Amino acid sequence: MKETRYIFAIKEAMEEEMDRDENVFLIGEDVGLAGGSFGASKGLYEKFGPERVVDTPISELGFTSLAAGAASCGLRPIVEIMFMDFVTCAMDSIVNQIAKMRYMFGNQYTVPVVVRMPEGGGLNAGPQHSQCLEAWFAHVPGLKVVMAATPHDVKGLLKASIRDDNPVIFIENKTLHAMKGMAAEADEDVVLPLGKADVKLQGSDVTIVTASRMVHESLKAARILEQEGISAEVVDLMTIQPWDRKTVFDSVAKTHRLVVAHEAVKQFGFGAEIAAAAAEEILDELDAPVMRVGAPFAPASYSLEKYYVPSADDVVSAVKSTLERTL
Amino acid sequence: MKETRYIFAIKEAMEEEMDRDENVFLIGEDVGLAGGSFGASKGLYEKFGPERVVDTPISELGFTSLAAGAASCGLRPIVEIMFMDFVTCAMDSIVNQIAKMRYMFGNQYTVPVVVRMPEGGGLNAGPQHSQCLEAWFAHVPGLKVVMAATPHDVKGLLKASIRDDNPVIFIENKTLHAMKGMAAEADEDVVLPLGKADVKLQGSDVTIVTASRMVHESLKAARILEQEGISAEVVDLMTIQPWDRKTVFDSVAKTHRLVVAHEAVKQFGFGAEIAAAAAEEILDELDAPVMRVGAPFAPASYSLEKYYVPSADDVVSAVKSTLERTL
Amino acid sequence: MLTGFYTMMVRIRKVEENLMEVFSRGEIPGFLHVSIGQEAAPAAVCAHLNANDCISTTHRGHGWAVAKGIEIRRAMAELFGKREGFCLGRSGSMHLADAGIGIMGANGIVGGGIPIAAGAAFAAQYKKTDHVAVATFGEGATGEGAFHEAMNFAAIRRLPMVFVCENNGWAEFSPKSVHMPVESVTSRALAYDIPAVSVSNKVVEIYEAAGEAVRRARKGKGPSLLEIRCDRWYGHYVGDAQKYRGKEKVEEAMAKDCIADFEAELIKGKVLRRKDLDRIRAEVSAEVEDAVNFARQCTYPDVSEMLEGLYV
Amino acid sequence: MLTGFYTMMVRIRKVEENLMEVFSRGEIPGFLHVSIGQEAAPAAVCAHLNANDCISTTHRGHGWAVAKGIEIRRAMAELFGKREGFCLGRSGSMHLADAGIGIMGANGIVGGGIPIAAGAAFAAQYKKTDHVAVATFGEGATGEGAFHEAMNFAAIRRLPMVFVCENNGWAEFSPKSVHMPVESVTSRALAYDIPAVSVSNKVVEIYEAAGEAVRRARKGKGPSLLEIRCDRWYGHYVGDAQKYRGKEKVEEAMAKDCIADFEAELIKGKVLRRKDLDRIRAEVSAEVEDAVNFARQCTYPDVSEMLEGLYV
Ligand SMILES: Cc1ncc(C[n+]2csc(CCOP(=O)(O)OP(=O)(O)O)c2C)c(N)n1
Ligand SMILES: Cc1ncc(C[n+]2csc(CCOP(=O)(O)OP(=O)(O)O)c2C)c(N)n1
Ligand SMILES: [Mg+2]
Ligand SMILES: [Mg+2]
Repeated sequence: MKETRYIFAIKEAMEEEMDRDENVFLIGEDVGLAGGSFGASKGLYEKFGPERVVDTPISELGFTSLAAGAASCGLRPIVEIMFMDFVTCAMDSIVNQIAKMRYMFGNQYTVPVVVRMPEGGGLNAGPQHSQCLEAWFAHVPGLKVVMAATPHDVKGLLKASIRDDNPVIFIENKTLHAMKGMAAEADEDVVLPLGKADVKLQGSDVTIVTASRMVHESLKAARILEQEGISAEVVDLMTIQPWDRKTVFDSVAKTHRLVVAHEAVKQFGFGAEIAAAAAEEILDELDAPVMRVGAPFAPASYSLEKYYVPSADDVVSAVKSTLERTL
Repeated sequence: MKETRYIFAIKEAMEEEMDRDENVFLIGEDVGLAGGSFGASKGLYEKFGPERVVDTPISELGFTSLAAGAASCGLRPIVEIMFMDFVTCAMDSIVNQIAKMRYMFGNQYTVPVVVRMPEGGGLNAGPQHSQCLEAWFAHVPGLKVVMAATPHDVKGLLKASIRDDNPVIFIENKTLHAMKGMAAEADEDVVLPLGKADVKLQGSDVTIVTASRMVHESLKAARILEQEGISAEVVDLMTIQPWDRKTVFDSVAKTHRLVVAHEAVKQFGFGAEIAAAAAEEILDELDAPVMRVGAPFAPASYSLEKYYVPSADDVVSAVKSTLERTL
Repeated sequence: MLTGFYTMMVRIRKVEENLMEVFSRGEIPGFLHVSIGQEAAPAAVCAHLNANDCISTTHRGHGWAVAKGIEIRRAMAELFGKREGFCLGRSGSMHLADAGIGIMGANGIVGGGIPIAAGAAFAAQYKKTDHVAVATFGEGATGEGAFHEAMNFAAIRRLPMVFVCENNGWAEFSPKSVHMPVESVTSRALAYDIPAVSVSNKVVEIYEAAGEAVRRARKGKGPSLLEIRCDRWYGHYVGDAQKYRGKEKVEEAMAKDCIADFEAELIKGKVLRRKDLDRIRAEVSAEVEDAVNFARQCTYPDVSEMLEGLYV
Repeated sequence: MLTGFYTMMVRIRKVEENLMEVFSRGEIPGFLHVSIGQEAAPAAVCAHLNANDCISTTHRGHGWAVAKGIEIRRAMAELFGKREGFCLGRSGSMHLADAGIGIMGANGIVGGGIPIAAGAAFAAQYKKTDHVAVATFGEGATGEGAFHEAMNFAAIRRLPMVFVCENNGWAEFSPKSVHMPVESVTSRALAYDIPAVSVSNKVVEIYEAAGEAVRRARKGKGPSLLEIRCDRWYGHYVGDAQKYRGKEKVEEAMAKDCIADFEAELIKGKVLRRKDLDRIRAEVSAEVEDAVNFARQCTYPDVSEMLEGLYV
């Protein structure tokens, strides 16, 4: 283990996997010479050359489908979509092609594409550069959807995603890019399992299910709540599709209260699925309403961003509200 | 009132609104000379000419954004996307442009675009021609999402959508196109309110919240359940975004049991939001787990379609399961 | 080789004639788009390809799958929705694929397959093989952004591929003039500096032009575009009465038959005799009927197989 | 007219120089893309437009908004994120818009605004007015399907519009060669049979070419494409050190200054004297500084306004 940053951990994961398997390559806008818009591939072009670190014209649909074709011929593409908002241009590729190629063609193909993209606010980049759209992908059979909260996790999860034979939507968070933390060294080769949640903090009064940046806000909330004698358990889903029902349900069986927190707009976000599954499968365990934390139902705002993106305070309120409303 | 078919009711709604307001026009692939792939615009080209019934090249992104531009200049476009699956090509237009233009430009514009598209199975058209993706749009602030179950409703809701100054995603269902039923005449000018659910059947033991084709399966299920002494209330949401919390919650306050049924894949579908809202806002009213009915987590199948799309039997099972599991 | 062309064209025609028949009888469900009248292009182009070369095709792709060498029995089983089909009966006509011989799959999304073929070409270049990829599509598909983005990338990276456009003058129910401001798809290629030729629906002419393009790709000289000017005899799908087109235009199209024309040439050139042609047609008929019977006897997948293999 | 060009170019430059300064001081957040070195195109093209004509612009769109006549005070307020801004402070630099004078909005999605401008042109045609629409974009944007689909539709329907591409040789951090297999964007227009010309970064030359294109559109003769070969002085956004580009190339670009060149011409041609230029620059400076001060004094929106007007 060593200290690094989230963005370097992404680079290391890609580099280690490219070292390990010559079929792994990276493709996207400005990933090559420039080392990526957020610097995720800095140095990879110099090391692996233009064949394996592929700069593209501005054409998200085209290069994502190209990756699908390359994957079905045995390569293992990592596609970078510069901002998650731009994935709207590649939805046909991801949803009608990548997600379906294996199943639709009778399992003849494996399509090991990883589509990386950073989501969320934090840069005051406004309505078309701040969205969190993971719930869309989680609704599409054939895809896996991964979200990483720390340097350690992003490295281990990205390595796992690259090695996975299924298509993976790999969601980073722009505010986390600069985050410092420990991550595994190359020779440790830590590969985290997809579909497995991580209990980031043990607690007994309420379960906070969350992912990505909101893991940190939830942990901050837990510290605030602790002052008031409330013990929160923080479950980082890490994979949204398929999500780890056992870890979540076990936690709720212990705390009997559930809050789901994400940065995406609250309505129809992934919190809805977690809450609905709880209402369907473990209703008897719930002693209080399931509260959800998410962004307000509006596009992201340039100058009101700090009020727009959900924070620890919002998590605290949700927890208190579920406690107050205990049945 | 007169008897008609769902597909004719769509045509009538468009025709009446085009008669009423010369700024209304229709644009899409083969909507003109050919009268629409499913015949929704038969006769409109002859009546209104190629300026107002606009055949396009195959370019969903291009013509949907074109409609956005036209709308912000005072026109009222109706866009036809031939199959809902193809809307994947126009997501940028709908999500980053149409949904945001008003808000993002400081309310300077109104963007009254209606994007019509038929969803669902029933034609054995396979994985890329059968999807139900309404949950995506319901997650996007700025859009309204409407789903119509009967000839009467499709006419009244489409007229309302065309007159609404907000962008509306208007979802039809391919199996309903041929459905016969009563609908209003032109001079009755029935315009149904958006955002208002319709209780299609009164009942006391369980509330089935549903929309589009599944309204009919739910009604069928209610008849089967009646035989066994179970009284189901069927609530047709009609508008998914914004959905009618009052009607749904009032019904659950009466029945204390909730089932949500849609044709889309169950996981992360609109049922999740309804169930989550119930678990958040009216948990104390719930006497039993909230069950959801939706398609299995797989792409639509060509030859197994009849098992793939959810049916009345699935609704019956869900209702029974919620009753059996009463707390 | 000429006999090979002829046999292949007849095979494609027979497969689709049989499909139309069983479809009309309700034996197969869904949508069926036949390419009758357009058999020359797949027969000619695929003659340059081997099992390592990839093709992506469209909703109107039976001919390409057959010409690329798909096993007709299992293709037929797929169209019947049977588990013995190449896609386990899950996908039918619009998604025929055989990974073993580079049939990357028909695509129900217009233009969808074009960048996917570019991906195969990219993989060939990446692995430093001499394999090539062929994207097939109609002139209507050239309206989609996917076509543009794939052409642009292929030109920039000099991908080993051939863009093959069957310009049959119609996209669903509307004529070319609704879709293109230019007469020929070759004009589209100017935007990317990709060499392009347009040929008539004659198998030998197509063969020669395709040979040039495939050789160019194999040598690492980059992509080409090949337009085949052809006619769609039947409607967009089987059951489409083509009212929008007019009886005369349909008859005009049907008067042009790449198979009949080629027969006449073969006889005139003394390559084959009338009775050779008859024999070939009979053999192919038997082969295709066998496939239909095979498909009939296959079994439907079971509902328990619904989720099988969705994830690896 | 020449004085008008000069004043406008200086106004654009001053606005952006001020923006760079306040941005560097942290007074405005987010991303800032300036178009310094590219002032000639908006000044020249917009001289042909009136308030009924629409333009769609890009992330690098300040110059176009200014040239189209945006009120600089309220534009500045928007960039400062204040509620007095055109977008109520919600959107900032990447989304400047003024519906009242046909500034349909800058777009954060590359290529996104091109079909939107086509929609404005469609509306003009639909309403039988003689208004025109102008889509502005960079050469990088021509890689997107949106560009292709809009060009195709505009050509087919002969929409009254002009496609204006500022080819500054860079798209973010990569050179033109990564994005285009052709030298000039005019080659792209061949795919649609749209007339296209490429001009240098001289304001009068651009003005003449644009006049031709705008007149053509107004007369109902259809769309044209105009490429302006220009240079981006600074990085992709303010703060980009342009390491990928090399100091020499940057200096080379900065040596070419459409404003300085025009000044020299004006003086040589005895249109304006040195002191006239000085006076204009001083006036414009005062105007822009006033706008900055105005923006500083404006108020931030309140969180209670977050959902206001999302739906009508
Ligand atoms: C993205 C998308 N849009 C629309 C359709 C509907 N559609 C299917 S085939 C077709 C026409 C295709 O025309 P062309 O490319 O010329 O091929 P042809 O049918 O003539 O072989 C259309 C519009 C589709 N399948 N996918
Ligand atoms: C759909 C989309 N993809 C990528 C980006 C990121 N991006 C912003 S500007 C830009 C380069 C644009 O280059 P060009 O069109 O030449 O305009 P210029 O910046 O040179 O003015 C890119 C890739 C984006 N905003 N939208
Ligand atoms: Mg065609
Ligand atoms: Mg540029």
